[in-house]
Amino acid sequence: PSLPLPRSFLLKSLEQVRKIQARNTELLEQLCATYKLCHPEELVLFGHSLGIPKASLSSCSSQALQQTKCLSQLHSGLFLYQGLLQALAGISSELAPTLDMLHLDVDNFATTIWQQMESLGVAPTVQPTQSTMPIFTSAFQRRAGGVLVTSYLQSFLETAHHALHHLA
Amino acid sequence: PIVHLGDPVLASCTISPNCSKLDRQPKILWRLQDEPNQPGDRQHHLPDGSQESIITLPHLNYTQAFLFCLVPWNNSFQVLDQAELRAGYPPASPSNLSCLMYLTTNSLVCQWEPGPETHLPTSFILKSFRSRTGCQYQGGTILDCMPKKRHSNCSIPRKHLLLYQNMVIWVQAENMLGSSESPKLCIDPMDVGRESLTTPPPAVKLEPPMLQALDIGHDIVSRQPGCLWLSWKPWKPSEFMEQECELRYQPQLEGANWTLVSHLPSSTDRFELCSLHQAPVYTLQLRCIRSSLPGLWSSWSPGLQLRP
Amino acid sequence: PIVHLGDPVLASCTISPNCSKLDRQPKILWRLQDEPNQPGDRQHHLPDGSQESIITLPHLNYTQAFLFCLVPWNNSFQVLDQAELRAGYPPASPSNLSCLMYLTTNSLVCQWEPGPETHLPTSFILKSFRSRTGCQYQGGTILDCMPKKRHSNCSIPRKHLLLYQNMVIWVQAENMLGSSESPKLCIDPMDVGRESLTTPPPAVKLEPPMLQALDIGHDIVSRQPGCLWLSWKPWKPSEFMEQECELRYQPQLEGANWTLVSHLPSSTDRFELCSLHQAPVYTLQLRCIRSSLPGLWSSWSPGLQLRP
Repeated sequence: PSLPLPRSFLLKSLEQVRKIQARNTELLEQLCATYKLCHPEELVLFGHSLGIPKASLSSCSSQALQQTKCLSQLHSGLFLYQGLLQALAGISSELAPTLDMLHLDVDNFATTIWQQMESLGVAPTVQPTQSTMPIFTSAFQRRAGGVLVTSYLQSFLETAHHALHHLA
Repeated sequence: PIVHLGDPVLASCTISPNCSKLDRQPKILWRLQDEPNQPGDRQHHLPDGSQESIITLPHLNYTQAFLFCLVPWNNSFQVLDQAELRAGYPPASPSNLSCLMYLTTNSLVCQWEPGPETHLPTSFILKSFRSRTGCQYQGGTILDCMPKKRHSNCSIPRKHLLLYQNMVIWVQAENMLGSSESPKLCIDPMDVGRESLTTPPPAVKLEPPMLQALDIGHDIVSRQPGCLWLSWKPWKPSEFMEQECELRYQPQLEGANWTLVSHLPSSTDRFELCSLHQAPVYTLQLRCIRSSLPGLWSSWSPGLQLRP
Repeated sequence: PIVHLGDPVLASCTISPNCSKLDRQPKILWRLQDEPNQPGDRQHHLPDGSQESIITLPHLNYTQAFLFCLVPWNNSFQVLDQAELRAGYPPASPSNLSCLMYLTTNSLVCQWEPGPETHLPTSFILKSFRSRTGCQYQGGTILDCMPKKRHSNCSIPRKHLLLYQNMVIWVQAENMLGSSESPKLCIDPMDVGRESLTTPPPAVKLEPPMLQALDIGHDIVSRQPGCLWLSWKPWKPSEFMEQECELRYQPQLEGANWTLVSHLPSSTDRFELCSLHQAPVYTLQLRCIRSSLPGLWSSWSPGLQLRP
């Protein structure tokens, strides 16, 4: 069933995705410039060992777009990345400002989605609770974790942008 | 004591009986600021033997003054006590509240007109709470933003803002004689706040785009007479916003008019502008505005002087 | 780890046996910064079954670099860990420590030369303790003054200073490879510190006095040809100091010399300067110095152009 998604919600969401993408790219570039950690593909094993999760947007793919489930996945994915970004706190003084802004932008976008779901009456009755987060125990783990989380978030946002564009 | 300017002030001064240095029935006098000493309206004994003098100043026309209580002693006057009097007005409602979202500092800066001088220490607080579309709903309070002394603006840091959601914002003024509030604004920090209860609403502060001539040495660019190749890109912090731009150009001639080209994309590597035959040099400027979502035009980019 | 630039660095990387995803005997590799991957010097089993690789970098010539430990996996290389290497030098002794007492801000501002670049985070602290004449005595420690980042000056606020008494002051520099100290100064903040262990000593920063022509309309002043009437007073914040001043004047002519009048009082209402016949306009300047107590000359007052 298609939802009566207001055009302003879709346009604002698209802008929020682009805002987060820009900030996310900035953080990736800073991680590379500051710590020479430029290749997420070299950290796959590291990601497995720490159990860094990826958020799914299966219901947002253009082939099988289900609006309500897509919105719900979008919100829970953003909620997950909020938690992951928070777990990276203390990454370093140079990166902290960018990380804080990214966390705020993701938090605000999650609120935009949640409030729209509420307006449409499709929001779950209870706000989601955060799953257990990986624990980063060293400076290297926080930096490498930062690279992985931001690269996972980047592809998540790419899919979200396509879906929202499709809906707009 | 603080009173309305022009209102009366009543004061009393009491000398306890065991004040030995004074003669039995000292004549209590009063002095307002530098005015001559004057007797009180009435002086009488209190049950405990103290001497009390009472005075009423009918209209206090000083915004700030000291009222002295004195007694004659050894052919001089001795000050016994001093009261600071202040007079002024309750604050009028602050007006013209407007806000701008600065993408570089990520803060919402609001400013307002404080209203006429109150002559009294008056505090202004920028208050706000979270809301929803239409601003009927009252969500959590956002921080009380305290402006610097004698400043009529305040900056709400990013971490207190919920972007893309509406918030209600207003200014509260308060002094000892009363308080007042400005009209409330319903705004989305990133928006022009269509549901604004009053105008002018906030807007994102867009800086002008970067307009530049294409490098004519560039082989792919064939130079037609009377034509120019341009390229531009939006102001970096606003790149995530969908924007459209407007170009204006004018031959460098006395009293020449601007010609406008509207609905241009927010960035382009190659844009050809032709039929520029009126003068050897043209001045070009570009400005952009958030497209499809509300916004304010950026100011024009600095004038670019080019030879077609 | 932090080493002297050019020194060797030894590193080890260990893979625990229960790292299931890797094949039994993974070949541990190393990468310094962006250089190509290289094997360790030695790789062996540890008693607990872990694999350990050890590498020695003979000369670390980066002042800052990352050393990666990697293993091959699914035809890519996986980073297991990363260490930040830093190399540089211990700090040289800071030099040219000098201090000035600012009467307006009532603070003692000292500055110094930090010495050659150490390539390492190096902290500088302005340290001082109270003393007596000759600075042999060690009294209470005054505050450790921390300069702002990358600044080679620090300001000791008035409340920490004991004026007209000697204090010993020096700069300490420290980083991970060592620490050093500047030569010690023995100073009286209000003085030139006669007992200074080294030079240049501190001094009170005197601003120039206020020199002005006397109002010639003034009836009491009879105007002689070739003469000028002047008045001056010292810089307000230094008025409490006994001072003497020096006047210099010069006709506005090509290559004219200054003429000097010394040992003038620190202020005067009426000073007549005569024999000014060489040019229609003269330039005059005044400067003052603390008299009878050590001090530095103030700079010259701004040039005053007058017609005798």
